[in-house]
Amino acid sequence: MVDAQETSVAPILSAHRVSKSFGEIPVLFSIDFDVRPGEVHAIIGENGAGKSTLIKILSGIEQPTSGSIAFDGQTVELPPDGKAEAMGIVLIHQELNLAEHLTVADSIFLGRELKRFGFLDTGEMRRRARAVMETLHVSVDPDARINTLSVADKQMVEIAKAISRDARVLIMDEPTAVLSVSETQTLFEQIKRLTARGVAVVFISHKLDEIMELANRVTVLRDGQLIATVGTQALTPDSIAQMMVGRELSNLYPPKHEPNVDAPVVLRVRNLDAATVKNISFDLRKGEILGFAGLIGSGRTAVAEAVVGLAQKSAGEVTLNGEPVNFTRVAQSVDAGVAYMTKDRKGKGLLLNMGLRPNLTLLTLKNHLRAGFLDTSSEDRALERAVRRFDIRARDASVAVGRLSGGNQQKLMLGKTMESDPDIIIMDEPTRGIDVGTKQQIYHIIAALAAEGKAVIVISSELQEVIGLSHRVVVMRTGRIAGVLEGAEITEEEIMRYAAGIKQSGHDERISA
Amino acid sequence: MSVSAPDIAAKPARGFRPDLKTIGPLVALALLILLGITLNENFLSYNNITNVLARSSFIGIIAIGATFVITSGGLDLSVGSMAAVIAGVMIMVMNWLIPSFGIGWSVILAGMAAGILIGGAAGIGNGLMITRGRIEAFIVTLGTMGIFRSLVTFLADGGTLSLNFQVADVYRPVYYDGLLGIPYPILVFALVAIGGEIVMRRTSFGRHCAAIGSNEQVARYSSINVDNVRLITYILQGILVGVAVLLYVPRLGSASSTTGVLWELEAIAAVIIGGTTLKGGYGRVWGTVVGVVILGLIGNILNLQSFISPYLNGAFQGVIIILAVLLQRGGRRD
Amino acid sequence: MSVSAPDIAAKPARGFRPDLKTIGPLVALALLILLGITLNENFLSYNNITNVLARSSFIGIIAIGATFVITSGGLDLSVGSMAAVIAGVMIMVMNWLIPSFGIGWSVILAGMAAGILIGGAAGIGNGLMITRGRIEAFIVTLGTMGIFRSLVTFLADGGTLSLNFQVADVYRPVYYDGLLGIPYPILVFALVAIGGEIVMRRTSFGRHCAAIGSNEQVARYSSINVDNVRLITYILQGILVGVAVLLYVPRLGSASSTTGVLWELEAIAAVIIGGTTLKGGYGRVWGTVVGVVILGLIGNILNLQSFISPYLNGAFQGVIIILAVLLQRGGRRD
Amino acid sequence: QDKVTIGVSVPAADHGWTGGVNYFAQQAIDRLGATYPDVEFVFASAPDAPKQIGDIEDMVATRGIDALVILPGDPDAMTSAIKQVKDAGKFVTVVDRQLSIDGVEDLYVAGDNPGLGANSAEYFKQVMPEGGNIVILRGLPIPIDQQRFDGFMGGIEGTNITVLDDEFANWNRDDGFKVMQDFLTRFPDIKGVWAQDDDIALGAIEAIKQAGREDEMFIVGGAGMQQMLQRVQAGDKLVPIDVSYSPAMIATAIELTTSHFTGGIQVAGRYILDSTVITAENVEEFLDAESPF
Ligand SMILES: Nc1ncnc2c1ncn2[C@@H]1O[C@H](COP(=O)(O)OP(=O)(O)OP(=O)(O)O)[C@@H](O)[C@H]1O
Ligand SMILES: Nc1ncnc2c1ncn2[C@@H]1O[C@H](COP(=O)(O)OP(=O)(O)OP(=O)(O)O)[C@@H](O)[C@H]1O
Ligand SMILES: [Mg+2]
Ligand SMILES: [Mg+2]
Repeated sequence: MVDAQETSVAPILSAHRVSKSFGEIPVLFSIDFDVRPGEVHAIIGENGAGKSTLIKILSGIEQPTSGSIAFDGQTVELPPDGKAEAMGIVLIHQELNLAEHLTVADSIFLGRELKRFGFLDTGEMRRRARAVMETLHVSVDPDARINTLSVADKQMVEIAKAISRDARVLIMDEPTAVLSVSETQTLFEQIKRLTARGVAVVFISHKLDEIMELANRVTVLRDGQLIATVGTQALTPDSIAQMMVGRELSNLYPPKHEPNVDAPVVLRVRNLDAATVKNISFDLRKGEILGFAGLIGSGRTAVAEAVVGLAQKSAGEVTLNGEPVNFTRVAQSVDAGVAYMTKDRKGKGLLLNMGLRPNLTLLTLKNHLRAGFLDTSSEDRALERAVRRFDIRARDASVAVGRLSGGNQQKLMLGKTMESDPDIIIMDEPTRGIDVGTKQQIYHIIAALAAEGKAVIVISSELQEVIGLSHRVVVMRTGRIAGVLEGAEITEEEIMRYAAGIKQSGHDERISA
Repeated sequence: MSVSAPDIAAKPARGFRPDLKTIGPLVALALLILLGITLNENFLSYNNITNVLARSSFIGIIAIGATFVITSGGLDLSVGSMAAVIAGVMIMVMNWLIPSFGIGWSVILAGMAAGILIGGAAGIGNGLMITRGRIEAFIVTLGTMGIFRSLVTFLADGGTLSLNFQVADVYRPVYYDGLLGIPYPILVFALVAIGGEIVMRRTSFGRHCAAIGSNEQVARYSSINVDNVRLITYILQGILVGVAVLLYVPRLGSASSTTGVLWELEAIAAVIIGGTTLKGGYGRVWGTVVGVVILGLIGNILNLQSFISPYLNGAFQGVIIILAVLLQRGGRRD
Repeated sequence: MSVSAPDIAAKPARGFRPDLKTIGPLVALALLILLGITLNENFLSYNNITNVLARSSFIGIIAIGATFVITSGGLDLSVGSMAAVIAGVMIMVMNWLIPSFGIGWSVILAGMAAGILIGGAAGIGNGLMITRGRIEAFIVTLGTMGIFRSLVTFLADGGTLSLNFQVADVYRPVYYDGLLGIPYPILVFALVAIGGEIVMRRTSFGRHCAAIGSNEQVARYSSINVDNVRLITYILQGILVGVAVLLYVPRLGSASSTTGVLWELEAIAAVIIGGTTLKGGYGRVWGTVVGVVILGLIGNILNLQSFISPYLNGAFQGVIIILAVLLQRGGRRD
Repeated sequence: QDKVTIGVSVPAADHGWTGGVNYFAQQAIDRLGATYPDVEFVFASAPDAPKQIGDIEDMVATRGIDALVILPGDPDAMTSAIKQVKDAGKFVTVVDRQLSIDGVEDLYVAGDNPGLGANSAEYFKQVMPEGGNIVILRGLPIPIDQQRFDGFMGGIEGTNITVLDDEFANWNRDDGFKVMQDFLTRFPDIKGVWAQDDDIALGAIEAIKQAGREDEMFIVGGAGMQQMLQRVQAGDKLVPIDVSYSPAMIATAIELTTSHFTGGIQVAGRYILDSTVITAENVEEFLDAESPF
């Protein structure tokens, strides 16, 4: 992957002794970083290590407190607000950064619309939008409004937006966090195509196998300090993880203790139909971790939302501990001990303008009432517990949640969901944007919950995660259950076969290739 | 950089910026008071202060309701017309009950009950159309603003509805008297303000309002019954308009098609001067109180001097409103 | 192991809802026209139609400006007072130039230039306070609303500013005459509407307005100069108010402190009836035109019948406004 | 002699007539202030009743007024507040609008609203002895309007004059224009228009001119605005007369109140200024080149 020839190429973009503080709080300490044309340079580090801050500085969104940036060998001051795009520095933000009212084509060309005779050339923009979406194997109507798209499609639009620009440096902040394997592969093909053309790519991900596959060099940050920049060939996932968290990281996944096959079924879903899903049936047992795998948009979220009453069911029944239930509002499912954690933390999970405390307790405010009034000290205690349990790192409790690093937002949302002390927990992409160290913690928490006798559904697009955690795996495809895997069947290949429609439950023979 | 876990929660919740934002309206208020003192030695007199506060109490009570509506991302343009209808109907009810109840407090209490009821009902109407009908709050309340205004004109037959004089004499003290030297309107305003502040900060309802105003989806996913909370804010607004009218009727003893004109704008202005965000998500009741007092003082100060042509009163008001908000936004960039 | 996902069903981007949303205002308009026809046989007469459209043209032109302001997440409450000031100053400028220029088009053209300039300047004022001063648009324009209103009262000395009669006679045809039987105000309104629609849909400025209104941060990161685009929307609004006044002055030849009262509310209502979102992010100019015509027809229809007590005009208006929006939101749940 | 402070409170200049009130009040104040250095005036104008009450409260509490001259925007709503000023021992002059209880004011200076309606009706009867169709443009739905309207309707009772319809034109030129346009669309035969206010009438005139029907009808306004009086003087067929209802009555009231303190004359009682019919014959008396109204 990496070769000597590449190291001789001069860097196109580099940072020299860059430091950054937000107010009094230092976030980056004297970082040196560079990226060369045609290479993929990955940045890894724990949540809050300063990765996003560093790439914001590299793209002009933030200005460094001290230090300098060089572009094409010239020391420059990058223009703010994404104007560095004109120089060829293109950034995909960590959080979705699309205007919900605009269409896909509008979004892809926002800020650099194509014009003819001074007027927008909408036909051409639509055509090019469709073309670039096609190279990404996404079939989204260029005229669809962003607010009708799924999170994954939105992410693909972001990627399309970025690769459709004339990038010389393409910086991607966790672009794969919401993507499943196949979308990730498509993205990697495109990245490879771009690097082959000499584009420099900076890539952030918490998925170490992706780093190993894609990156030429890796820079490791820890607590705002530069730990090392090394060629990928010299590394193994384990050694990267160790550099990241500063300690040996053994057994990412906790040992699976065998579920009790006689354990009572706590959640039974039969023939459930909802907006985008059809004929869904499955059982969830006490103490079980049930994985939901499938391509993006296969309807896993839709199932979860229909079960907890966030979306309307059109048919089918749900029984909880043998009792038929019909949740029409989330409050009912929460009261019944079923909690759902959304994958869309920015749009549905957290109030970005508010502090940690109101976010943590929003779902369970009534547990913090004393004589009918909110007891803030009880809320503070809850926050303290959650901060300790989920290792949430924030400057202080009043900082707006939108300012937390992505991973810490995710941990806060996990804390929020767990506050309701549910018996059945449905987690939608629970480790989205979380670093390996914390991932390990979360996996252990999930396993411990199951061991305690709770039941957990994990919806995840990360196959490794589903495989590493689940006792059984439901694979969905285009709104239906394609198959349910158990024990030794749970392998990457098998899941993908069902997910891609190569295999269907009932018939074991290949339907098509 | 990041603080270790346990002491996050303990840290003081304020930085520098929230401070400016917090004290902004207070600074504006202090400056206005200084201006008042230099203009007239009677400015700080007991009479003047109680006058200003008592007459600000109607708008004040309404604006406290508006704080909740706006915090949860809504808007109510109908409050002024609603006040007129409530006043009109209250007066009609009282006049109509005199033959059976006689002159006295029983008539007045019945009228008060009617006022609060109508306020609540109007709030329910607004709220249902907005939450169940899914029509923009601006449109619904613009519509009901016209409807209420017409209704009072119709009830008054184009003229004025006047409360029977003897009843008015019994009722009058509710505006003009007080307890321990504090006029009742000020007391009621203070009670509503304290109650509002507690509800906003110390109850789930207040928290839910802010959550809904901040992001409706997040609120829904957090098991908040968005429609109900919204509905309640409009009902609360209606009831508080009713309470305000209970104090208004003994002062004016009449209602006509001009009663309460433009109160909605004044109430919204007070709310925003007080630091509540017009787009929702953040509200503070005490700020609204400061906003109301600022607006009340502007009018008072204009009467303390003879330099500014009365034609330019509106300009003075406009400038102060902008300055008051500029003070709290000072240097903020977000 | 890359599996392409071509058979993930392409979700239909459009369902039934956007359609209803699109034709909603048109349906409301059609129903109103039907009502008008049944009430009066002259309703569809050339005279009546041109009357209604011509007198709706001021609000219409202003509302088209408001469409841009609102689409980009702003608000301008000052347009009515701004119109009054512009009209007042235009008249003063024309009267004052007569001695040097004589009676004739040169005076009128100078007055027109002054009107557009003042409108633009007022827009710059509003826009700068909002974008550079970072004060809420609601507060800034509420403030300038008071300031402008005061100013015209002051200039007119509480009374009415009247254009010199001879100049007024020269100027009159601009309102009352037309081309090919279409009065000029309607022509100007149509031109502004077509221009506005093109700008909104076919220029980056329009696109940027929607982006800013939808998500300011996203717009900023897309290297859109948010402040400038915002500023331009307010300037455009000011200039369009100026254009509207150019047509208003020849109609009555006067301006007073009552000129343009509540035009802001009417303009905003038209914009929202037309389907633009009050919180920004989505706007359509043709919808605004439909909204303006709906509002114009409501008044017209009320004057064409005698069933509804004039006391209830406001109620009728309110009901229609709510219904018009209900139609387009019909059954929507989001 | 001690210094005397006189408070003057009027409604805001939100239409032509109140604009005139503001103008004449300020003029009188400037003039009298210059003549009598010992008299200080405090002037305020308010857009609604609660604000106007606030104004007079402030005058008592902070400006130490000895007398109050008030044109109450909404007299019913303000009666008790004005009574309080009286009870505090101040001299009270009420202008134009009758309070809802008697005996509060020391001095009452007013126009005659029912008279304005009745005198106008008298003219209609005179010029339309055979009867005919008329339309009425009303002001705002408030008592003054009702008084004028009742006065007029009482006046034409028993004649063959048919009122086709009446609509509110809000004492506003723009609305006068709109309503008249629609009346013209609706009614092919209109002989007379009673606008009861000159602002409304001026708007209506433009609509009539636009329709080219100025020869079919005449229009009667009210209040004596200079622009209308000039038309009367010029013998405009469309505007044969006007009916006076001068905003200058406020000046009269201020003068009378001032002379109560400066002239040693006890001034009290009721001064009702007639709503005179202004015709080409007597229009000279009412013309005043200086007046902005
Ligand atoms: N605008 C801001 N104001 C204050 N603090 C900030 C701001 N942006 C980031 N921070 C803080 O800077 C630190 C680094 O954040 P950053 O987003 O760079 O982390 P990260 O490495 O990208 O983490 P993650 O993997 O979770 O995305 C965090 O402690 C965060 O709270
Ligand atoms: N076209 C659509 N019409 C109605 N609802 C939709 C549509 N597309 C998605 N949804 C709903 O939006 C929510 C989230 O959709 P999303 O596509 O993110 O999840 P999903 O289809 O369940 O896929 P995944 O398996 O990736 O979770 C679900 O409740 C789904 O029912
Ligand atoms: Mg990050
Ligand atoms: Mg009628």
